[in-house]
Amino acid sequence: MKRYYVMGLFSNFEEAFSTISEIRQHAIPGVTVDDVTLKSPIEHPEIEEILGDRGSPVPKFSLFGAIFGAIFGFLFLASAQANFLTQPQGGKAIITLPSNIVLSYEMLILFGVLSTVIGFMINARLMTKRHPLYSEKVSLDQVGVMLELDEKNVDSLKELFKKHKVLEIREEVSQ
Amino acid sequence: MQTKDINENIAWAKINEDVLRSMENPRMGYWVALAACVAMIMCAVLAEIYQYQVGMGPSGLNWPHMWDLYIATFVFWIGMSHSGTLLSAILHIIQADWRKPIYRFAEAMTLFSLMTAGLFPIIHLGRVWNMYWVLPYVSDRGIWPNFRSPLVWDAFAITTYMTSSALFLFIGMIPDLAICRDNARGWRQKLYTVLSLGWQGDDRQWRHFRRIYLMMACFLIPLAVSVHSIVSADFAMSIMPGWHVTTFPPYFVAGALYSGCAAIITLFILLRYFFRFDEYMTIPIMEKTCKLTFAIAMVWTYLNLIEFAATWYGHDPVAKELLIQKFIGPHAPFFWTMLFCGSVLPFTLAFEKLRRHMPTMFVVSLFLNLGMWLERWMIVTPTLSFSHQPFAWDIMWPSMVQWAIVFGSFGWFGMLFLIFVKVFPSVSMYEVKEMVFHRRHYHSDELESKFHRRAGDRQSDADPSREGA
Amino acid sequence: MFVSNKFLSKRRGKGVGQGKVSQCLAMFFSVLASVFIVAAAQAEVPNAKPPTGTHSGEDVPQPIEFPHDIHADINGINCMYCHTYARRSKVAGIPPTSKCMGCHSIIATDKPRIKKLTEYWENNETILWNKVHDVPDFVHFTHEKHLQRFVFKNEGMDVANVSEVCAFCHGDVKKMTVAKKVKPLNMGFCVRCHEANDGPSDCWKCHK
Amino acid sequence: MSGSDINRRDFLKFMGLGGVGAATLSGCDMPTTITLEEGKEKVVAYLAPEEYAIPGIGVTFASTCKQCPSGCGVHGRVREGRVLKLEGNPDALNGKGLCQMGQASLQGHYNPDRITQPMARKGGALEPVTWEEAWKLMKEKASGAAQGRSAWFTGTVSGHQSVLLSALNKAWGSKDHYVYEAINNAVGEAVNKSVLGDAAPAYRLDKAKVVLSFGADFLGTWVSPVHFSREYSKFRTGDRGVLIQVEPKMTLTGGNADLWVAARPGTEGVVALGVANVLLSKNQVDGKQLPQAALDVISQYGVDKVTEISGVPGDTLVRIAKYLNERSPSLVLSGESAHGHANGYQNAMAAMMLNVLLGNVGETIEASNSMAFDELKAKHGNSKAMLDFAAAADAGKYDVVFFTGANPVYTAPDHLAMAEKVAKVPFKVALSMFPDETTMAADLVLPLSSPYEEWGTSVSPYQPTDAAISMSQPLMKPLSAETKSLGDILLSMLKYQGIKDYEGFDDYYAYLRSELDGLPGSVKAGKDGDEFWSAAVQRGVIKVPTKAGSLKVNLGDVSPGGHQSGGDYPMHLIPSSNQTMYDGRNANLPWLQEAPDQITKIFWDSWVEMHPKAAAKLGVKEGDFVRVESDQGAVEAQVYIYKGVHVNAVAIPVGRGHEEYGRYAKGNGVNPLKILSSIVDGKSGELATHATRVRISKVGRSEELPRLGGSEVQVGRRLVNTVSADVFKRTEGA
Amino acid sequence: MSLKNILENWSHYRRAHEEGGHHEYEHMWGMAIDLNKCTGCNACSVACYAENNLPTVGKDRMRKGQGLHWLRMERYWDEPDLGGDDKEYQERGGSFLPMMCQHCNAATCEPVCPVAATYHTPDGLNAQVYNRCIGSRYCSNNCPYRLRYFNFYSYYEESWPEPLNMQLNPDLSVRDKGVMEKCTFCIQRIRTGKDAAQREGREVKDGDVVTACAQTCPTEAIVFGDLLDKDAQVTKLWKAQEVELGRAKQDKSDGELRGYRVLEGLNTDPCVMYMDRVREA
Repeated sequence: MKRYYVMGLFSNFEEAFSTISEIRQHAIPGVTVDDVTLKSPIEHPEIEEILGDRGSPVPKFSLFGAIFGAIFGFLFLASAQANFLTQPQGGKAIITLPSNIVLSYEMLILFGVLSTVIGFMINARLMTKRHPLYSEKVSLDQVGVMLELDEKNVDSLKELFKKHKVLEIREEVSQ
Repeated sequence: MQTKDINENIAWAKINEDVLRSMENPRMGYWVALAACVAMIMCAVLAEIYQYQVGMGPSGLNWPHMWDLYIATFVFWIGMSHSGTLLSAILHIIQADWRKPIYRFAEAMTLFSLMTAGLFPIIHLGRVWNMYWVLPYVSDRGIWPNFRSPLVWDAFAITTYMTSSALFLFIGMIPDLAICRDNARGWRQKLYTVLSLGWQGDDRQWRHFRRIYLMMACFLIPLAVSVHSIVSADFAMSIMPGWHVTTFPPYFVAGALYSGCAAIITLFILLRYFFRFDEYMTIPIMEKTCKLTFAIAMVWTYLNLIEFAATWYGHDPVAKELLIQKFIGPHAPFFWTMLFCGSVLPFTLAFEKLRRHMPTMFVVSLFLNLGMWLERWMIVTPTLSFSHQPFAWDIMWPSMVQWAIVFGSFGWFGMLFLIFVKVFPSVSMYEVKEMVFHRRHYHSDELESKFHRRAGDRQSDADPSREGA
Repeated sequence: MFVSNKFLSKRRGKGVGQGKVSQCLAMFFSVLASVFIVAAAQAEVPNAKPPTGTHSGEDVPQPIEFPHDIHADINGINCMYCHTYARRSKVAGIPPTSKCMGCHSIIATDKPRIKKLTEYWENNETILWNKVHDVPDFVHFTHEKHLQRFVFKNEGMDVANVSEVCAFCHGDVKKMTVAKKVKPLNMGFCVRCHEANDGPSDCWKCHK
Repeated sequence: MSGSDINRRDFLKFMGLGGVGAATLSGCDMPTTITLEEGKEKVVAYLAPEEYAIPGIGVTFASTCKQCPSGCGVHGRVREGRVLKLEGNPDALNGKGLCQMGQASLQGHYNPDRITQPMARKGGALEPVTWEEAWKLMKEKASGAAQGRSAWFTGTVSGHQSVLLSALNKAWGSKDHYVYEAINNAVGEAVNKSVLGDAAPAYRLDKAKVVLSFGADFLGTWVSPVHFSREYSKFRTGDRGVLIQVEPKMTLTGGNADLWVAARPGTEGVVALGVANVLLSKNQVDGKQLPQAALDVISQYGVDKVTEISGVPGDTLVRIAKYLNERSPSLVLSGESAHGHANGYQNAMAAMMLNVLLGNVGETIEASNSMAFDELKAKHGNSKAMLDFAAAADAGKYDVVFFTGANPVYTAPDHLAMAEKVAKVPFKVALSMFPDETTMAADLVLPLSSPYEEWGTSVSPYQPTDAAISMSQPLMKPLSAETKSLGDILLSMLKYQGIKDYEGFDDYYAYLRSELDGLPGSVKAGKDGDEFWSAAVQRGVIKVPTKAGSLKVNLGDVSPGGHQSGGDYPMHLIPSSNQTMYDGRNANLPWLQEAPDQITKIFWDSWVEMHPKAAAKLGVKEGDFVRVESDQGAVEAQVYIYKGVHVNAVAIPVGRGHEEYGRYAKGNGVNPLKILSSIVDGKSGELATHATRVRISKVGRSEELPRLGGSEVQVGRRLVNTVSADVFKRTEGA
Repeated sequence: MSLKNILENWSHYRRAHEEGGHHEYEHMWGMAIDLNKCTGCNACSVACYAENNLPTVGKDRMRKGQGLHWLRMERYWDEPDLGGDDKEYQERGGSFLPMMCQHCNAATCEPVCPVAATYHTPDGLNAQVYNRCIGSRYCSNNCPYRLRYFNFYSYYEESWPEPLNMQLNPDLSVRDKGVMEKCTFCIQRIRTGKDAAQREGREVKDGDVVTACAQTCPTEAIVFGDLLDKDAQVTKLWKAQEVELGRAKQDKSDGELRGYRVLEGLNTDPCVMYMDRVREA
């Protein structure tokens, strides 16, 4: 069976949200709220209440990156110092904690940030091609609700959209 | 009298339109400014070429003044870089949404100040061509940089800070770059398509976006503090009188925030005027910035005073002698100018009338910046002039080469900033939309407005028709 | 003894251990880590006792094409017979013309190169040789120390003869006519050998 | 490692300049120059080296420093045929020490402005000529000079050079040999001669417990500074002696004094009399050593009168007398600033009187160990020679004058018009290393080799402990093949004159060897021929048996002489000499130009020292230019203000302000000698260098003083702590 | 670069090398300078120029403070002599203080060098490696004695015109622009002395190594030697003055000893001991 992408553009969040609410209440059989993708110019502050809490692993990346950065930083510095051909000592120890802590701290942040960014890139599916149904209006002032669904449900979805004062409906065959 | 941070009825489309308009069709004035900046850079480049070929001699540096304007200006630019990212991150975390119209250019300012600042430690090196030896790279010679040196810490810190704040700026700009992509043609479209990384505003992207933005803000606050503490370590880790000061880390951070805020005010006014961003860079936001600046100025003043007191009542005769030299010695005119600009002048920010008067604020902010620049100079040079060994006491005046490079650094910063405002949106469109949306739907602003409202203002505020939806 | 010396020889290349990390992290960090660790480990591979490294030297024109092979290899003359200062001075020294003439006033006097030599000698003219093995001026290399240790004390070395020691840095001169630079003679080259053989690690030994 | 019995001549012949590893220059690099191109540098193969000459290892050879008349022994470190560094010769009078002038004499040797070939005046300008042409000119002009119409004008000469010079003069029938030194102790020598019968007795600082010095800068420029510094070191250790310096401008010695007393210039004799007065009246010193005439004079100079004349406070006089009385033996010296007056002789005499009164003669002033060979003794210069020469040249007495080792055109005051007078001599020959003022005024210039390129012997004018002949030997091959040593030139001239005694010698070296071979067996200590020669060359000095001297005491008139009023010129001018520029001969050595003056720390330029009160009166501050004007002219220089100069005096250092003399000397500073008034010391006839009166005016220009150092005081940092001598003696005293 | 190395030798790497570290040194070159004998004649300074290839920079650069003089002779006037106008003249001369690199054991310059061009050698010397130096000049700023000098220009051409360059000592580099330099205690002489001793198969003894300044000093005020050598003159002088390495403030029992180290309170632990100037009260 063919599957379709259908996107409706709404003039504001209220209309889009009421559409999604109906989908959530199984207005269309076989279509759940998890199939919904909301496209908006900003992030609605209460979007979890509508779409459900979908979670984000980005902070875990941050944590891993930071821990790795700190450990790697310290070991890197310590091994460099321990194997330094000639040590400038000036009456101090060879592996110096104050400086290593400062530098490990910088490494912690650097790796934390890099890892966070990479986590974001991966999780947010950036650096992929835009969806064929992407509308420029979404970046302007309209809110898009997109679903991937079976052919049989397309019409009922359109109905639903229209019910909620959709401005425009686009559809595309899913590959 | 405008009291709202932003008019919540402003239409989203208008926001896009206004900001995008600011990015196109540079007027004659823009090109003149850009040419002026390039000319300034050329001064510095010529001076640097001369210095590179002849040695550090023409810079007028001497024994015992091994550092002077280069390092002072380095600290100045590093300081200036602090407000953008740090304020943006802090205000983001505490959810002060008035940051939204102004944080973009502030962050850009951070990045460009850093790019300027990073040049100075390189320029000041006697053997520039070997500067990469500061970096910890693996070589078969078995030698590494000296990780004890605060200059190496600087290299680490600045690299980290530059990377992180550039990413912070860039990540925060992605939705806006998507807007630009959607509206641009030609080379700009290609550029924005690449830069926007395929942003399409779907909920998954927004969800991760919110987390990363928060995480990065969390990283950046301690980072920014650590970076300037490390810069202060260049001085505080030494044993020189006037440098070896325990209050230096907070003092430097306060000074950095201070000069950064002052620079934000300057650029705020310029952008507001030239790009007609009156509706976004509103006077209430300006006022908030001014209040913040005033508070930081007072912190800075306090740290100054306790440093004086600690030195005066301390038992280090060398440091005390230096303090006396600062007060009445050859550097005294600059020292008192610095104190005047840094501690007295900010009191203008305490007056609402003055705060709301843009020309005054523009001039004041320039003087605040001057004061902050002098502060750095007065940290670096008097210590070198009057250190432990009285035989090595000396005074010097920087040569034209140093001045040219310092002068050129402003051109460099200006050029980067000018290019930025025409290539990237200098006001965050999506966040202003958020702000407007937020205020419209949650009325958080209303309470505040009531609180501030005065009888005479009621009329103008009560007329919603003026600000169309 | 200087503190870091004894540890220098103990270095063995092994990367810094890593725990299990998620797939993505592993991918990302392996790239980064390879920059530091892998390269570092490779640089730390312990050397064989003679220094390693090669260099393809150019042919250096000399006023007289001195055939090292005939002297050192075919006739088996000890290197220090001609480079007589090597064991007692920083510089190895070029043999004085008088030394050449010591033999060549009798031997092979009809060869063109010897005629050229004789001409120099008779005109009381010094021969200006072109320097092949040159190090930067801030490097103060001492032949004496190296020869005393590796030839005369034979410390830790199993060296059959002098020319083998000389070959550490000068290559197999026996097989050359005019000497050619076949070793890099850069700092890494020196340092690796110093590490392998517990040489001094004080910068001021060579740079001052 | 000193040179053994090797044939140094062969060494020099075979040792190419540079040697192995010729270019060892340039340390750190620009990125462009780091690549080492193989075969770019040259390696020199020796022809036939000596066994001891190992490239890369320095060899030390002994020689003699000629940078000032003291003639210290040096050891030169030679590597790859280049002399790199000089050290003191421990066998010589100066011991292992060497002063900065001696250290810097290497830069004279390697000076880029050295004359490298003969020059002759052709149509107004000096142009290079060959030696053949030079000799031809000599033949035409010099040899043709009538009997007695030639003269030599030299600096201090001694040893076999002096012998040859006398022989040459004799051959030419001329007695006129002017020996000139701008900085000299001639007045002191005259007094010594008259009182003690010995012009240069030995001053035993090491024995003295008090040294009272009237302007004798024995640590700086007086007589033999390195030797005296060594003595000073002994004087200061153990039972530490007291040094009191009375002078109008602080010299290096004054800078080390326990008590520094500023006396009005020219009144040092009065101060000495005042001290004697106090000693006799308050300290009950027995005056029977002194003749009655002297006692009469002393009694006239009570404390109040002395204070009035000299400006030295009464209690200071009492303090000086107390030191002298309490600690014995003492030593009273007089030097430049006391001698350089119309009454300089009396000043020196008054100082000598104190020595007599305190019984120092025989105690701390001993008879010198005069050498057995009179002909080798140093002919020590004075400034009377220059005055005499000026008069003779003006009178057209000479057809030919030879100049060497002295630069009268530079050092002579303007009133002598030395340049014009020299110009009156029809043919002037300068034998010189450098294009100095006198050399540039000559008609024929013969290039001399440096002291480190030539063989020679010399004898120091001051021979306190042992008499010795110092040997000079080449430390390296001459830098220029065209230069010749003075000895060689003299020998050639003698041969040219057809003096038979010298015809057998190929060169000066051969002459020297034969002369030294001819020394009596007592000197040669059983060695002979090559053995003695190599021992002499190796050690650098030949100790010579001495005639035991003796001192008499015959004190002359001690009355201090009149004190002239300045009239229009209220201030005294002190042309001070110091160890950097000396009399101007060091001005071409960049190390010494850059070495700060020991007291003021000023370099590369001249300055005017002023008392703060005088400066306040004039309204000038440090760095302002002032014009110092005498009846003979004026100079302008920057002011340095401190309390180490008499309030009525200004001091300008001697030695800068050259008009010629190479790139480092030319146009640097001013020459205060030029504006000296024409005053001479009444008794000795010496030029009264310190007697000039000047007036000072503001110029209105100001510039930062070229001065090293910031703060003049320690601002309480106690970098140099001072402890009292009592403590020192208690803990470390002998 | 192994973890094992770090873990096994952790205690070694973490030990502060200031305490009891001296016994690890092969030598500890030090000086004793008697200011009672020093006359301030400056011979040491010029000897240093001659030995160490120091360029002369000319009047203007010298005035600007761009000169190089590893050993500078400082001269201070006594404060009472200058204070007020009540004294018309100075009663005493100056206080002369020859200042060369103090070779601090806890040198402030060493930890701040970003590229470790300055470090401590096994001879107890504070080394400066010219070819590693990148010219950040931090070390000079952090030297309380201000004893480090910077090559503001490339002096080779102008300071040593032919044939003046032939005097240059081939045993050490001629520094180019952008490089920090300072007194090395005549490292080339130390090397030569040690090499000679090694060649003769003996230990280095007192007098084998003499710095240029100590050798030329006419009053023998400067004494140089190995502080670890008990028989060395310098060691005896230090002992007599009860000055010890590793102690910031010397506890001198009777308070009458003259030995001290400059700016001792900064705890830099220099290897140069000075002895007070002595003057009659």
